[in-house]
Amino acid sequence: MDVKKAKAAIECMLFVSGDPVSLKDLSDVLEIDQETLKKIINQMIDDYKENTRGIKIVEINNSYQLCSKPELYEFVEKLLKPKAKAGLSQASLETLSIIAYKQPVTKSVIDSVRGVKSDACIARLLEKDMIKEVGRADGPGRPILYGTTNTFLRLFGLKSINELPPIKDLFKE
Amino acid sequence: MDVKKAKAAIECMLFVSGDPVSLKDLSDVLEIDQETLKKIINQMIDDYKENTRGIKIVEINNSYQLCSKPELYEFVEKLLKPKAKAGLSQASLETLSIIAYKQPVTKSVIDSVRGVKSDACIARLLEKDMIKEVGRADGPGRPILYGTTNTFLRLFGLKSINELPPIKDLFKE
Amino acid sequence: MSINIKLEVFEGPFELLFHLIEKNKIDIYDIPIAEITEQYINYIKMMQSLDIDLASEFLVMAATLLEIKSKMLLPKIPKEAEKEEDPREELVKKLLEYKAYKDVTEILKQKLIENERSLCKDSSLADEIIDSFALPDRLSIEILVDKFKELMIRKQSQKDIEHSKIYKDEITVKDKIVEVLKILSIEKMVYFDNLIMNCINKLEAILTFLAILELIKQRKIYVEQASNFDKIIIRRR
Repeated sequence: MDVKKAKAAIECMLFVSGDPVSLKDLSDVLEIDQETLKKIINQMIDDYKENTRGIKIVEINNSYQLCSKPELYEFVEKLLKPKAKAGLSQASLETLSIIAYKQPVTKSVIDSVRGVKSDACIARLLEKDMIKEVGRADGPGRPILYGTTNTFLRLFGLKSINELPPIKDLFKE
Repeated sequence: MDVKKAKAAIECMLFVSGDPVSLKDLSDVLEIDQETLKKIINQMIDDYKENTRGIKIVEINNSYQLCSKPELYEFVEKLLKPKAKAGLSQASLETLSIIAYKQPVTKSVIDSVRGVKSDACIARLLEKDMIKEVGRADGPGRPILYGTTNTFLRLFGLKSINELPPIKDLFKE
Repeated sequence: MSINIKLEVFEGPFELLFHLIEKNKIDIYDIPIAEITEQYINYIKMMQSLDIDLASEFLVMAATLLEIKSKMLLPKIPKEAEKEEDPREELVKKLLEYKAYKDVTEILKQKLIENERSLCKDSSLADEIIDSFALPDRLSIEILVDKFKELMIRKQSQKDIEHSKIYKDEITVKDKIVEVLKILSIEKMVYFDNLIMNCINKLEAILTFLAILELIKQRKIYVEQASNFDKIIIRRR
């Protein structure tokens, strides 16, 4: 398959899927090795930068997703009045940071770092699909462990959890 | 606004909307008269014909919608077929499971359990003859009640709805 | 006379402490605990006098601060002085950890503002295409049942969280005062241990303790202890 057709097929698949599509799935469908494919997608990411384009490709956890360009948000807002804003309170954002850095993490650990109960924040973050249950901890009651989602990565513009801004190492000081 | 930016904004709005957007709405948002706008969109329709593109703009009744290119459908099919192993999309399976266990049930109950609108899923399940209308609930608006069909029983290998596996042990753990 | 009160609302005790530390330009590694404790308790009193609902965590922190203060007032036993442990250490560590997360939260917030204006499509188009494929002759009932269980669990955990929220709002020191007085209206005396043992968690135990202190202050009860380490007895006055 030539590069042009591959690009068209990728755009088509990402458009239909809506959700992120993994590099592996794209590679399987197109029968192009992952390395070559990655180069093609990176070219596409550049192509989308052209100022006649209103969408872009976002990389999340080795998957790709089509998203609208943030600088055109004003038009979308005028047309659809979407509930785009995450609408998270300072408390929810703090809770989210702790989960992002400490994941997988239990509610009681989050509570102890914040010094207050985080139940309501956790409920809100679950509802917003920013976090999810990722398992159960050992120990009494087998408490739920929380981790962040791909939605979290996308909304914060992170390719993976490794791209989180560095946090002060508390135990080195 | 220059034509380039208008094109980007149009692509962006059509992408986020998903549904057809009327020429009038686009014209209102962009503050470009409908005639000029129509010319720009026709240019875009040409731009999309380029063979690196996987999507196109379709005109329906003076409205515009982004669609995937039909000649690339084979890739979409290859991508989604493995996900169709369960026979139905995750969303439809969710909807169907609620109808199976809670029948007769209204759309609003289904929506509240799933946390999202289920109109499209219900329509497709009706079309596939997996569910049917079984009556009307009392109360305001007399909403439609849904239940499963004989086709449902046959496809899931059940003699009757009483053979659905019990789920009451769910809250024991 | 009109009084203008500009009162900041703090999410939790750490936030309030940080506010005090910053306001007083205090070195976090050398907190003048007596001063901070006083300011902290004054703030809580002000909140209470304004009838603002105070999360019980604020009271827990007040107790912690008082404990640290009393430890620092105690003369050091020479033997222990060698490996001198600063009673403030634990608190400082927690404050620093909280601060670190607060700092990255600001950075993340900026990232969110930049990126949340980028929207994606839902998967309804893919769902539609998947549903358009011909149905196989046989569908798996297990998958259907699992889906339903998943939904029910999701719903249940949402409910659990709602319940615990209500529970948190429910107990206050006032409730505990009423409870202790009620017990003493039936019984002549009650052991302190029993009151504490009946608490279902640490928070409730602390609230019970604070309730007892308040009742002593109000001269409604008195406590006695025959000798060191004996059971503490609480009686009606």
